[in-house]
Amino acid sequence: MDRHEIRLSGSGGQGLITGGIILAEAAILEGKNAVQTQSYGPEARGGASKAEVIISTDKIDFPKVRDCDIFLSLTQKSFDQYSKGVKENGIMIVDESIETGDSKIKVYKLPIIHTAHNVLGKPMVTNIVAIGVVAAISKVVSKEVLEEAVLNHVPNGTEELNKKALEIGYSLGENAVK
Amino acid sequence: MKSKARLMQGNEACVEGAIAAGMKFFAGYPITPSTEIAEIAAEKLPRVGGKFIQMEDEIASMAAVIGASLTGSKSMTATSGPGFSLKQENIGYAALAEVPCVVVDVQRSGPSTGLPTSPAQGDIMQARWGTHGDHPVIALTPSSVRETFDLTIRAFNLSEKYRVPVILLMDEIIGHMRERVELPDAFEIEIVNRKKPTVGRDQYLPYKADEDLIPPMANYGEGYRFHVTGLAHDETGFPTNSPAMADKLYRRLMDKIEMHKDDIIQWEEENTDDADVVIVSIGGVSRAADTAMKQLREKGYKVGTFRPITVWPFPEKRLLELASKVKTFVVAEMNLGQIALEVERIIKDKAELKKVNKVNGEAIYPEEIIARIEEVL
Amino acid sequence: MNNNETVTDKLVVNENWCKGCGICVKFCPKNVLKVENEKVKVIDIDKCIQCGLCELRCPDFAIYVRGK
Amino acid sequence: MPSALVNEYFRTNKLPQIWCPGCGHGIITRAITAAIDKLGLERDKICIVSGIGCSSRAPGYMDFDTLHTTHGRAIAFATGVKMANPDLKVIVITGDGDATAIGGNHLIHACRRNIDITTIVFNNNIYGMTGGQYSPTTPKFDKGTTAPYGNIDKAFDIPALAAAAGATYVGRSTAYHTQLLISLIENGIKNEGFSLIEALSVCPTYYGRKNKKGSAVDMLEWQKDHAVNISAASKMTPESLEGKFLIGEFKNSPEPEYTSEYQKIIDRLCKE
Repeated sequence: MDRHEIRLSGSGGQGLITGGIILAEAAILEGKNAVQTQSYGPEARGGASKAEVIISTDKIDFPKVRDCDIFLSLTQKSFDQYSKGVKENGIMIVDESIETGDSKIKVYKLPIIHTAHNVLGKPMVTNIVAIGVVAAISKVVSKEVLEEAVLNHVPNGTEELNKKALEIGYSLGENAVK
Repeated sequence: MKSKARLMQGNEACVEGAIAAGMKFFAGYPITPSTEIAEIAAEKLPRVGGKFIQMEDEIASMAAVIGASLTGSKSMTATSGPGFSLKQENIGYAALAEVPCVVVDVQRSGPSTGLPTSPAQGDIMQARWGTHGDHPVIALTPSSVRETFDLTIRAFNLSEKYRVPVILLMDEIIGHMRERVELPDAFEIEIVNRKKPTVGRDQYLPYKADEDLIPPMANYGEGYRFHVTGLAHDETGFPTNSPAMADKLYRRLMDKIEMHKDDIIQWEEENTDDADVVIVSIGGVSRAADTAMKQLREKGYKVGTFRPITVWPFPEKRLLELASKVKTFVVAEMNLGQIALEVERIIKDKAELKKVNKVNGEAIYPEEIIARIEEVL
Repeated sequence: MNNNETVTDKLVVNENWCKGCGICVKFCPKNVLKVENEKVKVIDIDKCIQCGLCELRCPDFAIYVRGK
Repeated sequence: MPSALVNEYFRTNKLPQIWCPGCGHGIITRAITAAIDKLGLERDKICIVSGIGCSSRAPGYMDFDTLHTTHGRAIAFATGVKMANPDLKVIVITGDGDATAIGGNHLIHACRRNIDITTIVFNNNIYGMTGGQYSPTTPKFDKGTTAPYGNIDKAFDIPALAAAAGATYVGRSTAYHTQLLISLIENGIKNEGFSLIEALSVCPTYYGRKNKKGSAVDMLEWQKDHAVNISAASKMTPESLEGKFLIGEFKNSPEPEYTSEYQKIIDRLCKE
């Protein structure tokens, strides 16, 4: 059985819920099972928000993340709130701005927000850069299906921008694991 | 052929199911965590020639649904805790006047505004007894996105068949969760429509039941010119103060569900054959129960699961059979013991009852059920 | 019901439905009617001009003009 | 044998009606059928909806598709009927408490939507069915069983409320001014949109007795003496209008109707 429990966290408006939906959809395009859940309400619009995705070749019963394999965090607040419960052999992917403290868990600290804001010049693609990084490092889904899933979810006219964001995010991740 | 598998949210599956069942009218009012149902219905209904209306409040939504159903439109509303409370008077109206309709309640924490976006299962008893007086009701509880699709269709079918409001009792976990589903093609789906009168206006008695205790139902606008009231009425549909007529009506309303229990009641069970302990749960909690059961089985414990799919009427007969061989039932629910009350009533002292309850706005985790069972074993 | 009906050439009164409120009596411009034992009675049908004001305002549908 | 009108439009086997002697509701109910008759509407395409209260018993006597609902909710039920089947002419019969207290929210929103429903408010200034409690239209300082020292609430002006909320046809008449009432109802039904006609009724049993207004006849006479048609009022001095109330057609300004607008969306989407 191949199973991954993923938690994406950040602040409301960074698009991580959509990011989680895209990851889950990519897994389904690959013929796997996937379940996506999220935090709702005011916290989804500001403060710390999270989206969780479980991807498995098996049936998924309980839909919430219990043993987190892959943890993404884009803000300090969300890191502090949601980083508990990451497995010892799991991985944490965090924005370069985050102070992670001492951790036995493997941490990748990358300029995700900077890349979206300054390299691509579009803060709205932060989530796409981020899931590109997650996919490159974790290999939970292939780059090809992820691109297909991204294109299913982005507004008309932004396809090229999002493809580029995914490409850059993916390279960022690939370089980090080299 | 391209796979039909899609990622779909529970609330979306509810609308897909409703449209597949033939829903042509939806009236609602925004409330978390059911709002996506209204949003998606607003988008999809006019595309199939149906009607969506956002009413001024929950009470009006329920009223409009009944009005629409009387014209022959399959109708639905969706809400959550506080809104479900507000709909209750008119749910009673639908029960008494025997107007088919589907009421979705995506349960959230309560009472009152509670924890508005958090999961709970506190409306089990409200679904049964929310409106005043004795009345029939059917409530169904899905535990997956695909089952939400299937049970929404079933809710429409049962409401049409038995002329009764059917409550689709979801919870936030199932409503908001997205997962992989493959929906059936239209030809694979069984659709039930209300029984129509076979006689003309002069012979039509709108509340004269057939042997199955269900009266045929005419639509407004077809020339039957009949009267519908929330007052106790006789077979003609007009108010009566006759104790005999009132008694006959109220008993028939309850009996029409009792008589067809075997058709209405569904449940699912796993590993109950040799089980010492059976976990009883519904909806989102059943997902934790399944995980708990599998993990305990791996450890060699004889644990099974029992999941009422029809929660009202409760699968009493089967639970009673299980009670003769199961040592302990562990009822896990996101409330302080509502299903447990029903289980307790049924099993009496035939088996032991243990509870796992959670009301802090978080889901029950498999570990919590496992811990409780390990105490027992 | 028929045995409690007053039928004249001009007016019909259904005593079964009449509650004797006296509205028709008051607003009849020709004083054709009166209330007796809580029921309306025709006292002078010759004066009736069939204006229909009695029928228009009878809350009980108990009086009406014939042939109109 | 009842009159041709009553025989045609009433469920005569349900008569006599339950209202008290002299209650104005019977006059108004008959007026509605007279308006329907004049319009020559298709009989089986009319649905009459009511809430709870004395007035709401009227549809039970009327030979159409009829719906007697819960307190205050008639307009909400009617909205579902009309939305689901716009071919039906939907008429709501409601009382002052039903329409403007417990059902006030539904009333203003139906006005706002301009959905094609004709609502006739039987205003008797009191809760009659429950025995004489003050309502949102009980005049200030008048008495009810729950206003034993006089009502200190200000009364609603129902037509003004409906007009302000967006109803496209609004009028008022009285049980006494029956011909006017019939013509207002006719015009209200003809208006494709939300129409509200306030029909001032008389309740001699509760409102009248409690406030020493005399018999039903006295109360109708009072209506006759105090009503001024809006067309005449413009030529009158403020002094001569003192203590009077207006009747007549207050608003007739058609606007796009709700179910037609929704149908346009359906048509547009189905063309795609």
